[in-house]
Amino acid sequence: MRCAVIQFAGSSGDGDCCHVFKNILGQSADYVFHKETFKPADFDIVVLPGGASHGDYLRPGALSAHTKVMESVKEAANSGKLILGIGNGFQILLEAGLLPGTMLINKDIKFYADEVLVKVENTATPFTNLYKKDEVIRLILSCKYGSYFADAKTIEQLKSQNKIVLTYCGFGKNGDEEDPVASMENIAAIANQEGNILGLMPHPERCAEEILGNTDGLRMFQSILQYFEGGKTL
Amino acid sequence: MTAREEAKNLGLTDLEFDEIVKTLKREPNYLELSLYSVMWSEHCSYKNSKAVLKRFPTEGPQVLQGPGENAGIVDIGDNLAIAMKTESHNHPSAVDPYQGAATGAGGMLRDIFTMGARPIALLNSLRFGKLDDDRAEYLFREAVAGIGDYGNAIGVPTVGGEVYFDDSYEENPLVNAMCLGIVPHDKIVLGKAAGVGNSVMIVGAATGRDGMHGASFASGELTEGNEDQGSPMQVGDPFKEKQLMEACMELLQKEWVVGVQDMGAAGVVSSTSETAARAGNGIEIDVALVPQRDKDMKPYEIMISESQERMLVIVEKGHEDDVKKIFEKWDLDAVKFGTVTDDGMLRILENGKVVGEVPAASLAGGVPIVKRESRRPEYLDKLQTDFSKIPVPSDLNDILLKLLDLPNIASKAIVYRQFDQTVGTNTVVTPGSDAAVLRIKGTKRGIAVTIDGNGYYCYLDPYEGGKQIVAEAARNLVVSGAKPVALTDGLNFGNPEKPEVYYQFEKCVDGLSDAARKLGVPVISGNVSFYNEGKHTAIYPSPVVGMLGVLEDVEKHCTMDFKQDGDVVVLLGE
Amino acid sequence: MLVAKIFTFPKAGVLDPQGSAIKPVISNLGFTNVKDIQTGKYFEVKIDACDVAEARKTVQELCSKVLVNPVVEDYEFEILEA
Amino acid sequence: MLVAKIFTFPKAGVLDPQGSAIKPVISNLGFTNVKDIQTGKYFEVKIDACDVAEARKTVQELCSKVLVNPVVEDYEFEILEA
Ligand SMILES: Nc1ncnc2c1ncn2[C@@H]1O[C@H](COP(=O)(O)OP(=O)(O)O)[C@@H](O)[C@H]1O
Repeated sequence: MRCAVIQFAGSSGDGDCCHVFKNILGQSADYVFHKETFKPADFDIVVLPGGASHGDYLRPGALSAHTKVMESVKEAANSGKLILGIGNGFQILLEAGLLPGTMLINKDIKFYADEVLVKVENTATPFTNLYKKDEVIRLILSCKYGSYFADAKTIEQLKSQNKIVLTYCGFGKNGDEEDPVASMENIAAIANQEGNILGLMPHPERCAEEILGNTDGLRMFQSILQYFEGGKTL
Repeated sequence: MTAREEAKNLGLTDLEFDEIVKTLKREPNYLELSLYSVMWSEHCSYKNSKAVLKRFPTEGPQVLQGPGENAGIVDIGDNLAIAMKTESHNHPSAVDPYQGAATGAGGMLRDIFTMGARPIALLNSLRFGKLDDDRAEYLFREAVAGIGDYGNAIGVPTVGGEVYFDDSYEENPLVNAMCLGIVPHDKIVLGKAAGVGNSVMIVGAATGRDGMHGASFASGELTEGNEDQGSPMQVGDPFKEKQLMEACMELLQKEWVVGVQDMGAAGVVSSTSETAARAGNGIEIDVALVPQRDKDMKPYEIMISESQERMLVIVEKGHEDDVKKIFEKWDLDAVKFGTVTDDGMLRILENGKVVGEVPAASLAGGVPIVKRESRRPEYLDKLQTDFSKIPVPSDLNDILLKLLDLPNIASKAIVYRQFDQTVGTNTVVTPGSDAAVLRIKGTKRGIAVTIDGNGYYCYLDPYEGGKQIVAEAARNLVVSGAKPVALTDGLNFGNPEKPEVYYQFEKCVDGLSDAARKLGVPVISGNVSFYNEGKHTAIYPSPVVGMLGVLEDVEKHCTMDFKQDGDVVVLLGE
Repeated sequence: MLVAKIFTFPKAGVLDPQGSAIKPVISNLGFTNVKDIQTGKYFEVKIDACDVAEARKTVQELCSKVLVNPVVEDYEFEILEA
Repeated sequence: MLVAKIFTFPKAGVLDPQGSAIKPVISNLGFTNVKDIQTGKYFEVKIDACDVAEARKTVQELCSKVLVNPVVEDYEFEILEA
């Protein structure tokens, strides 16, 4: 499996994603700088990492969505390559129109960094095939603009096409804190119609090692690997 | 106006003015006076504290760089080292808590990555008035948001800190930031302008009129009138800083880089004079070459501007374009504006014409050191409390609940939840524990880090209070499974010209020193912030200590929660 | 040189968390006559255009491409001589 | 009911990080005639006031107490019939 990790101006999760693909999964991972381009054939999966690209100025993801590398990302997406956007990467996918909807500022207008409980709603994706349906997993959320918003029609579509992949079902270490985010339909992750693009707000790459106290995120990366090794079917 | 009167307006004393005339063998012009006024301010020169700071133990086999550089550096094994430092941003945070705290974190980060170390963790120590005071609540809320937004945007985790509320901080809050970075031994870069003929470059953001005289502002009490200095507040740009950090990390891999220094307080003048003085050289610069954001800036304004997200870089002659290329990639300016010389002078040109010329060493270290008067405060003798006379409460459960409800004791999750604690995937133990633990990728090792202070103890007994803080920090590390190896301090006190304040300062330093010596934990860096007083109140003497510990095997760290029914609970100590 | 003053604000039906957070603060301060507050963004853009029509076109394009998020924001603008 | 449209912007000489980050992106998109961009905040406030003079007073107080950070921001406003 060949993985591209995009380095936007101000990305900070790029190293974390590369670390998981390379050192934990033992796969090849290359950085692609936002001023560069690539061909769909160059990689199997493209990761848009977290961080505050362009300082989150204007709107998170808005400025990165207009960088040169995004033309290549769109091309790869259209040719069916896997695209994974995490945190700010999700926001970039939204701003670039590769996923529907947008992110609003958290309900309490504060940055929120803690563990969250999320429910796996859809396991028939290349990103979640190793989870069990309705399984509740722990991931780390770290964002200020994490409140998913879309118009009624889009929400209806996401639901009817089963494209809501993860939903929040608890906040804080014990999952009993008040919801600071107020995401529509509790959306934590969605996929596009074709199912090759996933955007998620929580960070699976920070929950992929025993020493960090949580390996629930590792299965997302293993799912991707499984998808490639087990013969691709979307 | 005579030069002497001008000097006085700029905050220089008669004694200092005489010293300048003696050094220059002539009267200084306005530009030169401005340079002296910021460089000889307490904030930059440590004139009130230098003598006392000598009491700190600063040596040990693990120390690779002690106090005097941008940050201290200590060996942690496996050919790796940790650079660390504490920095205060108290006065700016009182004026604009959001920007003040944010730029404090920003300056701290630059001190670390100028040394070639990649920042891996931030901590902070905060003191505000009680939360039922509206202004205190506002300062607290905004300072926390400012620290969070800056650190979160730049992608360095905040792994620990402390918050304390007390009336004594109502007018003058304390905002101290601490940063740690990791660097292989052979990649350490110092702030030295070595090699005559080498090129002096300014990189990063353009220069504006931000925070003019900020350094001298930080060296005066907060009184009405000086809250608005008539010059713009520095605004932080974490995005630019992140770009600057990545560019510097790339640059500092190159063997032709000679020295790097952050442009923090007193910007161009402090970075040029300090790097020159450390190398025993001079620097000649042309201010007209500095990229400028504002129109018609005067040479003195360019010299002392505190615009953020800038650095001074000294490279071997001929590599200027290589530097430009790296910074272009990160969309940043890099401009050669000077040269290292052998005459020890900081020579300032404007479009080729000399407009000022002073010995670099005199700016950087020539301030007349003042031995302040020290007097034991009377209140200390009135503190006798007979504890046997305090009645034992009848309902201890009730008292316990009341205690847990106090803002100073309650969980600080509301604060650290606003900080990204885990970016970088190194954080093994997150805030909420005694110390944070980080793993060091590529090794079995880990580090533990904590920041602690206790102003009230130091008020009651400055010497014992100082000792206590070091002991507490060390305990926090040890219970996490780490061996303490070095500390960095932040010394926050009132007006040192008051003998009682100076007494507190001296005694606290003695306490910190004695404990550090006893525990074998050298002081490798620190910061002094005086004049933390308002119109009505002075803060408690408030030193804080950031301490680093090493775990040979990070798997063997210990967390503080009870693990299992039936486990034995033991109380150690008296 | 012309100057465009552009304001964005939440579309009808879209949540405005900032506005909702400010409102109670304002009431607590005793501003009883303030009935509602909505927050948005402001941009001041200098445009090198021959006439207002050209500047209008630039602003509209700028807004639809970058400055405004059409999912949740509306905008207004006016164009003045610099 | 009157409506106040308030906009804030960085004081002269104060850095506008957001504006300077947006500018190069706009240029790259081919907006060559956009020479400068400054960012600020926009507030639309409904005020229950008898006349414009009263509304002005409210807005000024509102800005100096809550909406504007006088250390780094300036503001302007206009008042209209709702
Ligand atoms: N400003 C802060 N930033 C980050 N973490 C903080 C902050 N304040 C407190 N914490 C964290 O909360 C925990 C408890 O802090 P504190 O109440 O100071 O503990 P203690 O008194 O036991 O030392 C620590 O893990 C500390 O790192």
